[in-house]
Amino acid sequence: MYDDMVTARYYEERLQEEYLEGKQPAFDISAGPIPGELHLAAGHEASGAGVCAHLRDDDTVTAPHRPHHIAIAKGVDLKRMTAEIFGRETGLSKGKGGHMHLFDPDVNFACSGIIAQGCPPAVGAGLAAKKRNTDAVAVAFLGEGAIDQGGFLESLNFASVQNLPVVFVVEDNDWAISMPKERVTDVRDGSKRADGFEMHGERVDHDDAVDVYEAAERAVGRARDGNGPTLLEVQVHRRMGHFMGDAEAYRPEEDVERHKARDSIERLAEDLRKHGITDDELDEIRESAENRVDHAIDWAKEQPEPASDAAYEDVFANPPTGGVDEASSTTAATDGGEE
Amino acid sequence: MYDDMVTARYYEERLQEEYLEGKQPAFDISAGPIPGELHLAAGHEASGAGVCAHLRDDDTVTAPHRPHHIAIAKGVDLKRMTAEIFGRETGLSKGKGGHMHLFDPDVNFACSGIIAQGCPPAVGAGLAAKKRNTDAVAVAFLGEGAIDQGGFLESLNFASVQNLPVVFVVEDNDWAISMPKERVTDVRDGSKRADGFEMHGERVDHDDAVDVYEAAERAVGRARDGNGPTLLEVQVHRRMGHFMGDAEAYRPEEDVERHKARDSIERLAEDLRKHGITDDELDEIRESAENRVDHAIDWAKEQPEPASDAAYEDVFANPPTGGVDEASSTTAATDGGEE
Amino acid sequence: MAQTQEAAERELTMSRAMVEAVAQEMREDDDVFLMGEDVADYGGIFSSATDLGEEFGHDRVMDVPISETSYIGAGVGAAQAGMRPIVELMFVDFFGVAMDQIYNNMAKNTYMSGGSVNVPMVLTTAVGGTYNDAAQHSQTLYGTFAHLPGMKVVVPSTAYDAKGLMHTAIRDDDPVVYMFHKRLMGLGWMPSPSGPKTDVPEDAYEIPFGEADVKREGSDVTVVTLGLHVHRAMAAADALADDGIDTEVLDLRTLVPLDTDAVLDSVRKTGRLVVVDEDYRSFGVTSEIAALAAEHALDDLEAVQRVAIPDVPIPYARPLEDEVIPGVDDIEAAVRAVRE
Amino acid sequence: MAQTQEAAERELTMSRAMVEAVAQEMREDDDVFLMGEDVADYGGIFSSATDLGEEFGHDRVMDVPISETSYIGAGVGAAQAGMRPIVELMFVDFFGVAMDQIYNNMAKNTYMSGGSVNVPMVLTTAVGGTYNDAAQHSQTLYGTFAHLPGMKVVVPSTAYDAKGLMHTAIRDDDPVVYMFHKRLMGLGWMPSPSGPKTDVPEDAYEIPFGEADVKREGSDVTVVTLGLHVHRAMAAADALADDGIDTEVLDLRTLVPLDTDAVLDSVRKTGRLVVVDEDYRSFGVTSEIAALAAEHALDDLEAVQRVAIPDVPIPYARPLEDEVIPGVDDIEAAVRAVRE
Ligand SMILES: Cc1ncc(C[n+]2csc(CCOP(=O)(O)OP(=O)(O)O)c2C)c(N)n1
Ligand SMILES: Cc1ncc(C[n+]2csc(CCOP(=O)(O)OP(=O)(O)O)c2C)c(N)n1
Ligand SMILES: [Mg+2]
Ligand SMILES: [Mg+2]
Repeated sequence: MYDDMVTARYYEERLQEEYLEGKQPAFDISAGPIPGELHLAAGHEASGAGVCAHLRDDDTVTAPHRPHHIAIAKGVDLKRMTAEIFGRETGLSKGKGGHMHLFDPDVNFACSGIIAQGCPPAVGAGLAAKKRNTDAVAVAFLGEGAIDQGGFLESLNFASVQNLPVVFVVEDNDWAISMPKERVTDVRDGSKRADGFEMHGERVDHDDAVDVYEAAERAVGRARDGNGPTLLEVQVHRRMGHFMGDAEAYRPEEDVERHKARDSIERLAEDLRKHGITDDELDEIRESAENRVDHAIDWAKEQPEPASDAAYEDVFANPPTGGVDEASSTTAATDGGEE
Repeated sequence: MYDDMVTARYYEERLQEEYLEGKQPAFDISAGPIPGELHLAAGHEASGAGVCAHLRDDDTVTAPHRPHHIAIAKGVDLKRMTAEIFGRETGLSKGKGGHMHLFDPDVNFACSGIIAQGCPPAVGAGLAAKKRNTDAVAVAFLGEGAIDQGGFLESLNFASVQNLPVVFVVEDNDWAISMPKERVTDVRDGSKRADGFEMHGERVDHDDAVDVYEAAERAVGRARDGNGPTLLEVQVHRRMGHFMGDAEAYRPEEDVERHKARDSIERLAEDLRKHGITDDELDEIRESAENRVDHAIDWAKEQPEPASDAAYEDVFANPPTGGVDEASSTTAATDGGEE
Repeated sequence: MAQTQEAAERELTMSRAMVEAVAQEMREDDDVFLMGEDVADYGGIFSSATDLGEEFGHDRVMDVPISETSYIGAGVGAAQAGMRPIVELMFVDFFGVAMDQIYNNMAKNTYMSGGSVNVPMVLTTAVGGTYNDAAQHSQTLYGTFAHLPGMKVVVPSTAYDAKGLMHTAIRDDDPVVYMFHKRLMGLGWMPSPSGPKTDVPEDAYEIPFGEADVKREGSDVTVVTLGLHVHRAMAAADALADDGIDTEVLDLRTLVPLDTDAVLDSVRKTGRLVVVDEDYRSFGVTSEIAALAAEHALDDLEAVQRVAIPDVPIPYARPLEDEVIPGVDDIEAAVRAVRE
Repeated sequence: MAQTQEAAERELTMSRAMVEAVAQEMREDDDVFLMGEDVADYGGIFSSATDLGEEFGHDRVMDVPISETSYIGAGVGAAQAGMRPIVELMFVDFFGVAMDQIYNNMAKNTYMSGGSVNVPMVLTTAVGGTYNDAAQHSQTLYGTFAHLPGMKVVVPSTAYDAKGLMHTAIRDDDPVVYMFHKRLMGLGWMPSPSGPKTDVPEDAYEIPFGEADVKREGSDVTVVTLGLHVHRAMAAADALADDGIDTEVLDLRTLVPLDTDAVLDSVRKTGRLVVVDEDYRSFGVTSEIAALAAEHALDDLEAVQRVAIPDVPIPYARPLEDEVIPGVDDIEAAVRAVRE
């Protein structure tokens, strides 16, 4: 866990640097080495690590728009994930997906950038496991802002009535972009919604990694043993803006301070020290994580960009042949030019 | 209430006769005087009547695919509604809407034939009332099969967090077409879902009209007094198939018997007798209702069908002018021919 | 001998043919399963699953809650996990409650993953009007689905095609939207025209996607159409033949992939094109076919007309619905018009 | 005097112009209100509501839960109750979670009620790519909305049009889908091309729906386009002018209603048509415009080409996105091609 958490934190610090390069002094979203939006998860690490610690490669995870800490904890290939984020040919998706669309079938990891829409596919993975009589489980991660979305609520019911091996993990960081939780729902403890579907619900009121780990152990265990789904909410923190470039004008200074004050990584380090892990050992974990990250980023940056023709591939696994579209070249854009 | 209930029951008996005319001996959905599908509500009357008894013309009601008993209780113009169902020019919607799309702005009644999709517009009517500082309320009716649909669940949250004057009325008739409730959800008492949104929920376990009336009085009162929304579930009965033509092969004979055994209209009559209403008085109510219904149906059947050109009108309240479409006549169909 | 003959000449309704393909694939492959509303005991409101629940049980022919986002999305997840779900959206008109799963996940996950995952799923759905079910239950929405990339779109018009296309759909490694027209299914309570009931081989067979079917050869005018309107076009062609007008009728069968060659070859031959569709006219199927002809066969093109729903919601009353859904007469009129 | 001059010459970004129209209408009419995600304090992720929350408070500029079906549907209900909601769908790409409310209620209730109710609502939404936000955040979906009847569809390309079309939209008694291209808004963090920032009168004014704007007259080739691609087409026309090719550029401005006369007049004049669109090519906007020309101006038509997204989801990496989103070069090439 500690390893995953420091890896995720350092990884995103490095991504942030890279992302901002070429976007200074004026922030231009389409400049610099990393394309598109970037949602960083500093303050969320305990949830990804604490939950995924119980998962095997054949367990499925779906993540939302803020996926890195979860992907790392699930064991997604760090180099190919980084290459994907940099939009390179050897990326997980050959540069077609990007940071919100990380897919790694080797560890059954997938994303959707649409709020709550990772839930139904996770339920489907649980359904497949049940049908095939394996003890694999599926976990859907989402933010607290996503719990008002129909796709999530419907998924609770479907998972419950079918008694599927699914865990829904709500990362409650108090904010959905600029909207504080209390502005969009009256419910303080999102896991209460489980009751209305006769499902087990539980909330961890802070992000002490060990407590998250234990709650997740119960939830994943329940799923693996055929005892049905769980809705698990975890209080996490949002140490940064919603996405890179978010000036957070809407957010009180104190709130940022409060979120930064309690750092789950430091707390876990303290816990570990109490259990006899030495500072040297912790440093070693951290350094080796940093090396791995640096290496992945260096590697990714050396990778070639995809050839423009690759844009036409992979629409279908089983592509149709023929048709005038194939011959047509009028759509082959080279450059927008005016921006 | 009694009046509305006997009107609704008799009305639908008459519609049934009319509907089947021209569909005998072989049932052909496109034959006979009434076009399209027909969903009858025998066994649901107590819910429409008990709830709408508390509503004024400026209160809004949205109904689902099974709307007649609700429309009648809300005071929708019976003649124009009937003409609409017969597809006539003087119908509520000039024959464009039909039985699942009854709109009567005079009493703020509307429908949607899509499961649960009447809920958000009802919430919007509640929002308008709140913004305009009136004490009007809005009521959304739906079936128990609709409570697993995102549009309903999202609406609970929105109504609750905005503290809107809205009542959701779930008519639980145990069935969604051929699917028994327990096959599609683990929750027995749908009103429990209110908890997950910090909303008041209540269930009436039978359809004694007086009990429905009293529960609805509380719910509508709460809304009118600015105390927020309520989720009210009412056990009703399905005395017939889902739609006309449904042979109910999936449904155990005993279940049909059980549903028919407890008739809310008879029970209300008994209650009324206990309160000193005489049989003569009840008969009088019934006869006058029957007359009104017969009259409405006779009237409707005399109404002209719409001219085919009317199909091009009413797409917009404020229609654009010009364009080649207006001149084009290639789409003017006269007759399919082959069926 | 008698048996062979029977097999060869066995006539099925489109519903029976479609269900037979599903049953055969389910027998072959445990990964194939079916879910939808009212499929288990009812057998599908439009008989798209008749008797399947009985043969395969409720685990493989699953009734689901009325929550299309969750169960269609569950289909996507199960497909990505390697199963081959067939998922039914009862009426295509309901797509709006679940479109995100359909077009943003089912259709795009293959591409967004650079091909590292794929989604072998069939989404079946009932389409079409002609029985006065009004604006929320009568649409085909062919163009809506064909416009968005990543899903194959199949529209059978006969029992023979229904079976073959279903086998292909289930075996295909990509998401396939299989749109069956209610009026063609051969339902007891909604009489079909005579065309869709055809001989159907008992053994499994595939019909490749992207191959239009020339239902009738002709030299004067090309009519390109699909679904129910194949039969209306054939009726129109018969009537026109009496007047010496020789109409070629092309059944597209699949919209994605689209058999552009077949369309263009026919247009180059006849020079006159009528496109007939039961979807809304503008920005849809008829637009695409007419545009293709203009882009690629302009020199041969002498006239084009589109016959489709005139950009109004589908009205309820009979005279109104008859007005907006193209009829045999309308096709005839358009064919005559392009010859002038 | 100085003031008049300033007013007349006041340049605004598209975002400022759009917001100004909303603010003016909200001052005039208490029934106008705005709801959407992150509109109250953030002012809209793409600055579609800057400062409105401050001026009008959270009751009239409402943040809503991330539950598009409920709040867009609430807009429909409020509009039917006589209010004039402006409702924001943050990215058009999210339409799939709420399409039923949009196309089955908002767009159809007027027709299904025979005109007895109407839905005076504006649905605003951000569209478009060019900043590598990948397949679920870069679409325009122009064709998807224009295909389905009952909603007007507006796509401004300049600040002047953005304001005028917004006034018209809010005052219109029908549902209007107002699609603003992120790249045109003039956001600090996403530089616009130079075209969209224009002089904008301070007073309210309406631009009627259904009137295309001839951005540049020309005699050789007609380019029909909208949104961002108006500016790309203008850049292409400038480059082509150097080679003596005289390009006419038509900005459709609204897709529903569509100014078919303007398209056909121009095509009849030039005989050569290029249609440019940032939506998927097939079954969409380019199909419709090409089909119109073929149906109604075939005699004058000498060549047509379509330039649009080649029926693939929008990829992430820069070279891939550049490949699929039509650029100035692609427009130039198509114009040259139709002259051959
Ligand atoms: C259906 C849909 N609506 C809106 C969005 C835009 N959006 C992306 S992230 C986000 C906020 C999510 O908040 P939360 O779920 O709490 O996750 P967090 O960002 O806090 O981790 C929104 C509104 C979206 N992607 N999909
Ligand atoms: C989104 C959507 N899915 C499916 C349907 C088809 N459908 C119409 S009524 C119905 C069953 C509804 O059951 P319930 O809500 O219990 O109401 P009841 O018919 O029992 O009154 C179904 C599935 C629909 N209209 N809309
Ligand atoms: Mg959050
Ligand atoms: Mg029911």
